[in-house]
Amino acid sequence: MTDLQSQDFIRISASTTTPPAARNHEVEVAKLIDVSRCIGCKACQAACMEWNNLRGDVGTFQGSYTNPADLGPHTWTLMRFTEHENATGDLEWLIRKDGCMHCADPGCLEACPAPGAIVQYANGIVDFVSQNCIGCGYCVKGCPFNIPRISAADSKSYKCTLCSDRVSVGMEPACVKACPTGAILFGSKTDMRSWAGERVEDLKGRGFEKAGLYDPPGVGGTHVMYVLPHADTPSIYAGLPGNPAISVFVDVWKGVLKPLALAGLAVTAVAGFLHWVITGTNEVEENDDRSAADFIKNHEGVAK
Amino acid sequence: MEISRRGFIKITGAGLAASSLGALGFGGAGEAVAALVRPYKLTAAAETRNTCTYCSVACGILIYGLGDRAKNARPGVLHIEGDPDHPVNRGTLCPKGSGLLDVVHSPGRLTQPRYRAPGSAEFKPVSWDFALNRIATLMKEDRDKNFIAKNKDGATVNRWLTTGMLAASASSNETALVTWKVARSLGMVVFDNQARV
Amino acid sequence: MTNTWQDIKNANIVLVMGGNAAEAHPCGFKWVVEAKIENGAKLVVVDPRFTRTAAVADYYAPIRPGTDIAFLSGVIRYLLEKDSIQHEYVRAFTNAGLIVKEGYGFEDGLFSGYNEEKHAYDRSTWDYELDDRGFARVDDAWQDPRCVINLMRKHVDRYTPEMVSRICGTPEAKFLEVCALIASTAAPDKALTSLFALGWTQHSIGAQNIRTMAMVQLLLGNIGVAGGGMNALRGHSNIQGLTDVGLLSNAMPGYMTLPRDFDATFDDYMKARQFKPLRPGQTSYWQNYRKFFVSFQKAMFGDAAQPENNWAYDWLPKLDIPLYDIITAFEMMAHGKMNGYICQGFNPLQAFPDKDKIRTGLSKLEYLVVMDPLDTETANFWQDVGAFNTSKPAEIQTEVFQLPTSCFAEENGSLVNSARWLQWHWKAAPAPGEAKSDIWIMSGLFHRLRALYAKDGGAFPGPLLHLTWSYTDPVDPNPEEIAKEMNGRALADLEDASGRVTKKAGQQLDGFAELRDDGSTMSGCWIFAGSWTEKGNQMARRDAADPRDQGITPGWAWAWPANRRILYNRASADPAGKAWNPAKPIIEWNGSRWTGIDVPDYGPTIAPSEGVGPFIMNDEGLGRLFARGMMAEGPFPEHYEPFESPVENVLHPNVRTNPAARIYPDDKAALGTSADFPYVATTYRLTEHFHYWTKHALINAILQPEQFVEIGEALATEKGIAQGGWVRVASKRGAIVCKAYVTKRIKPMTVDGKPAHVIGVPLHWGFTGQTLKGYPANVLTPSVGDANTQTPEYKAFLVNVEKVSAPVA
Amino acid sequence: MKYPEGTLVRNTRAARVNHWITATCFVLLMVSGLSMFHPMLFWLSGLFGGGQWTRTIHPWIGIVLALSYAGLIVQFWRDNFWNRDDIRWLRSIVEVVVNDEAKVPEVGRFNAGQKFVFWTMALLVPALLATGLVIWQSYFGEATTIETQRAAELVHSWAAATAIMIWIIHVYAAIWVRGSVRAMTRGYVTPGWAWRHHRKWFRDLVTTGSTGPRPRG
Repeated sequence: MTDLQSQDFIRISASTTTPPAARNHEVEVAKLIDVSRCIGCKACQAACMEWNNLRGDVGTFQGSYTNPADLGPHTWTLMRFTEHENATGDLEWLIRKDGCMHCADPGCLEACPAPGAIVQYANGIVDFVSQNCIGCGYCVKGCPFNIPRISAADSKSYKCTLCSDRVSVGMEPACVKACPTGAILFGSKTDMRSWAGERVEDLKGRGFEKAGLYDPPGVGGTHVMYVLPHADTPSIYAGLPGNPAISVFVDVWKGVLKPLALAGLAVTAVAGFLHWVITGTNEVEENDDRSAADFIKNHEGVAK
Repeated sequence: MEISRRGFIKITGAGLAASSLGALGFGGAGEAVAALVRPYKLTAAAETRNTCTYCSVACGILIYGLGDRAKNARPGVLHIEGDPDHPVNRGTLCPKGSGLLDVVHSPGRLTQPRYRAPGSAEFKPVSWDFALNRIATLMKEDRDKNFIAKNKDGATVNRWLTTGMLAASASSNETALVTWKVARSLGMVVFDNQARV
Repeated sequence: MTNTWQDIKNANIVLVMGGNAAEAHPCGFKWVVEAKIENGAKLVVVDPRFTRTAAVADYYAPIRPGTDIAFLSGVIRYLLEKDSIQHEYVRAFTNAGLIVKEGYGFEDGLFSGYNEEKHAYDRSTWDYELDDRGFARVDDAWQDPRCVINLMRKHVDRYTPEMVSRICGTPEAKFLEVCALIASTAAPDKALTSLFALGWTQHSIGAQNIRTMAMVQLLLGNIGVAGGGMNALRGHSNIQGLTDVGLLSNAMPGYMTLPRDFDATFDDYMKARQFKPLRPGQTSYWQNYRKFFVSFQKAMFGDAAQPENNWAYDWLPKLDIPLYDIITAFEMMAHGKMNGYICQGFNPLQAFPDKDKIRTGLSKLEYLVVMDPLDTETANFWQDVGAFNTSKPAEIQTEVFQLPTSCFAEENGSLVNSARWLQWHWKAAPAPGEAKSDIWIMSGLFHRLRALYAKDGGAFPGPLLHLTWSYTDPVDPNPEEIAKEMNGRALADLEDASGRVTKKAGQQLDGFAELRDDGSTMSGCWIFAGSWTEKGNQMARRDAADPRDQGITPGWAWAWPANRRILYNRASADPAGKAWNPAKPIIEWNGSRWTGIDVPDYGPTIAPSEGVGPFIMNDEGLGRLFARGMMAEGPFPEHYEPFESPVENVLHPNVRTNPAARIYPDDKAALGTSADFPYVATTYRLTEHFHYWTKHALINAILQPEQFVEIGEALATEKGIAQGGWVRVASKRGAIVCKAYVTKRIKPMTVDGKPAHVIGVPLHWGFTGQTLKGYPANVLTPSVGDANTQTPEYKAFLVNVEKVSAPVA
Repeated sequence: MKYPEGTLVRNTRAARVNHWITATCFVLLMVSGLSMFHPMLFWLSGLFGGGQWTRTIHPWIGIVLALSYAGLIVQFWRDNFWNRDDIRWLRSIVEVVVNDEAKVPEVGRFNAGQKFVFWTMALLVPALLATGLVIWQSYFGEATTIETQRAAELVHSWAAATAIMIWIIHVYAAIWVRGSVRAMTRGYVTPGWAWRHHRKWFRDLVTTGSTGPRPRG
């Protein structure tokens, strides 16, 4: 396969070697979701399903426009609707497109035990490679945004690929293209950040003083960013984490325990070996046999 | 299978590298990269310009068809997305437009004429000839019986009220004109479309 | 739409009222978002529900369904009171100064000339006072108490902010805030665009809703300018085209109308349609009606249409009533007065009011023909589907034919979008199975009928036997030839005044200006003349260049009329011919002709000094603040309550509802009162679905899988209804059982001192398709229509709601 | 099977079968677990038919191990009670390590080291079981919060690593102390072995006339 030559990935799950690093001038791409422009029409969801050939079950109505009710193996992006009454008592209908954030420091990748099941490309896309996925669900635990979903049918983990197939041929992701109101934009991360800056200014001018860009540093920044009218309280947007970071449990597990434990095992084994080299085995000696025999003799019949 | 010497070296070399790395726990990386990006599925699909069938924004769409229009390839619809050149939608589509593929291929698409006889509890497939002949006969019977050539004041009015028609808002202007011609040449005035509903 | 979709980006204020643009037209709505971002525009939404349009609005105000005229009349009053009108525009381009006849009056809810028995007006007093030359008298100083603006001022004086709030339930402060935003566009270089749809039309006073807003726009000088206009966001892909081609009971292609019984002769017919100018020198373009008509008859009947037979005038049917609308059709059906019905891509069982009446009507037919790509409820009306469609098939004698048709992806042709663009599309794949195009099916019926009549004779076969059908393949005419037929061609060599031949016989025409009334030209739809010329298919053009980046792309497809993108664009310039908004000119007078980025909607060489009004289709050339006799219920709009309303008409209790509206006795008996049905319901689309089609598309079924109604939290609490719990919503006509969406987005309003609750009923569910089965919203709706168009009153009616247990599966 | 004349029964047949079931499970769990724990060891998953199979099998083996270890607890708990001898034994740990066993105080059936292995495993196995269930994606992926699963994942890994270290000690001790392996394979030890390593147990057996594994009465 030609991809052996691509060298375009910068990180790969469960790998202890340095990935090819020569192509260090690739443009980092980003998707900017401008919540203030979003009408919650779900064109992105439809386009995602259509392009990626995903069709889940027809569900039921569950008291919200959020349909399906959650992300899933067939739902890689989802509009989440929140009816929010602001401080002045006015209603705001907060609508957030949920899906993989394509973190610069991806928790899923850190947690993944299967070599090559999760890849981070130089352009920033974090992609799952189903063939290598073992279905353990560690990515679910690694993700600070609760995105990956394991399919019950095939025990593979699924999430947004940022349409890596489209991006690889120079196109925008399907959701970006479809978005009727331009609430989803795509371009280089630099451009997206500067455009976000303009949008934030406009929103401040419209009375959203706390408007801001959501590009959380806790995960090294993301390649899916939000313009939020209320950037001070991201959680009102259907529980968007305020300061997401890879869980300390995952960090300790993968960062500390993994090497330490392996070292500990090695040390234990080596210690045993050295002990054997130095002291040798503990063998029964002749006088042990003799003493035992004597003792038995002395006590013959006593018990009976 | 014939393998050239160079090819053999490559295969064994790669195999050796992979297995030795694998032994050290570095395995999988090569395989993973080999299977990375899903191939772009439209590279050579036939592209047809069309207009979304739903609302009146009339978004330009690109229909991607199976095959390259070769005679032996039956051009089924593979994928539909927005036409980026279109000045109104500029490539965007709403959730309905983005799902057009599923209406083209809906299990609800009809594939043959069907007829339900009076009192029957089911449709039966029929031929086009049966259907059109029977409809034409029924129309003529009704028209001949109920056509109003003159009103009660004796004025020529030439209208037919007992059969009506609804025309389709999703059909083309060309369909519309043909429909108008046929309906009005019969004197039909109970005639409408979706403009009001 | 008077303007284009992209032109919305030029607006300073976008008013979405009477529609839900973001949900029904997301891709067109992008230009609203563009206006906000690139033009600093403010989006104002007035709607009973906090919709997804409201979700991105700068300002939202609630309104009780069916009270838009009160609201907008209040706006007019505000504009006049604050003098926030564009004076020069109003003076020059509207009929504000024209003097109305003595005899016109308005008292206690009724205009002059009402006939109680007929539920109709004698409209003769609703007109201008004419001078001895037959021209309307005018007082440019607006001093005469009978000039239009003064009568209007008096008419709207009752709509004080308190009154508006009392009728509409809109808090006074919110109403005034909206007024102030609207008024800000009275400046010559500011524009407001009005985006509306069925939220205004589907009322018993629907046409007047729109008229009221048009009056606001005229007062603000927002018609004809960039970023302005009255923009009806049409619902279906070719609903504009079907209207253009005249597929309506009383219509002919190009907005000509079928004769009425009283148009006994061709001369009678022409007299009533060839409007003479009502002011000196005005264009009054309908003076050319005869050219359009004769050319059309030549297209229909070819050589059989001759001067001797008045161009086959009598071969057109005449109407004894204004129109056989769908409410009348199903009234006739219910009384056994119809035998056959053909539904071409239409699902009346779902789409028409009072579903039970529709089902009963269909059951009484001898035959029903349904042509559709999809399996529709109408084709299956006789099926017993339990509560969703209770029926006894054995008792229904209707013969039903279900004919499979191709869909958009499987045919060539043109569609007219909301901005009047004719866009050509191409076939991508063959239709599945034996499905055939509508053209093939209509041809098949035509040939069979013609053969039967040719063989056996029968009632009045002339028009059928002589209908032109000169297509290369008469069995399956190709759309290209039909498109050329609509454009029209010369039937003989055409000469100009100097005797020079401008078109040879057989050549395609360049535009409707070439049409003649002597039989030497033909055109199947005169407004489409120019769409397929000798240069080829103009509808297939794909040059997206936008010269001023102002949303006008003259090389993309082709717009009727004459490739004009913005209607009334003469009004974008002041009387002297300079753009009102120098930053966004459309056309300007350069000293010898009108030039700019659009085709002038005006004589291209008529100098400003000639004083020709910009509204060239109107007899007086002016925008009408006073409608003359054009509207059934009055020359000025007046607030009438919906036929089912929770309150009295506080303005005139004796005239509660539209006095000119027609309602059949059975339908009247099926109206409920607020005692039994205390809540106002309104029906609407969700953005995830398109009517009853997309429930067949799996993707859309996943996005909105199941029926629900929207109920405010206050009412839900009062009724003990849980989020997602089951409810039964009933009107006098029927009931639906579905889940409840308890929402903060609908709040009770205070109407005339009492709380008014609104219940939202999305309309997409039925018993076919991929979604879960549900009920059509029209189980609930009343069978009463607008007095002018008979558009059913789907947007305001009464229901009751109660909590129920989940139905047994 | 008969034990050779003059030997003492160290482990009954049931105990030995139970032990080896546990041991097999433990090894399989260790190998499969390590393959999912550290990428350098992912190749071990090949022994199970690949990553998916490893992930699938691991928790089921875990269930078997937990049941099996419960059996060991039932069989061995009485002889693993802590007593004063154990403290004395521990004080002489240096002598133990350097094989100078003559200077080590007498102990019963199990010494403190063996008891340590027994009890830590008795704690770790339930811990591994409990945390393992929490992170068993196929069946319990939705049962707890993701944060709980993260904590469980950490505890599971730590417990497993600890258990493996103890296992290494256990295995090494068996190799180091000659005769121990046979005690678990064939079930018997020589009187000399018992005298040398578990003299109190030996005395009890002899004085009660028992051939093991427990004194009579």
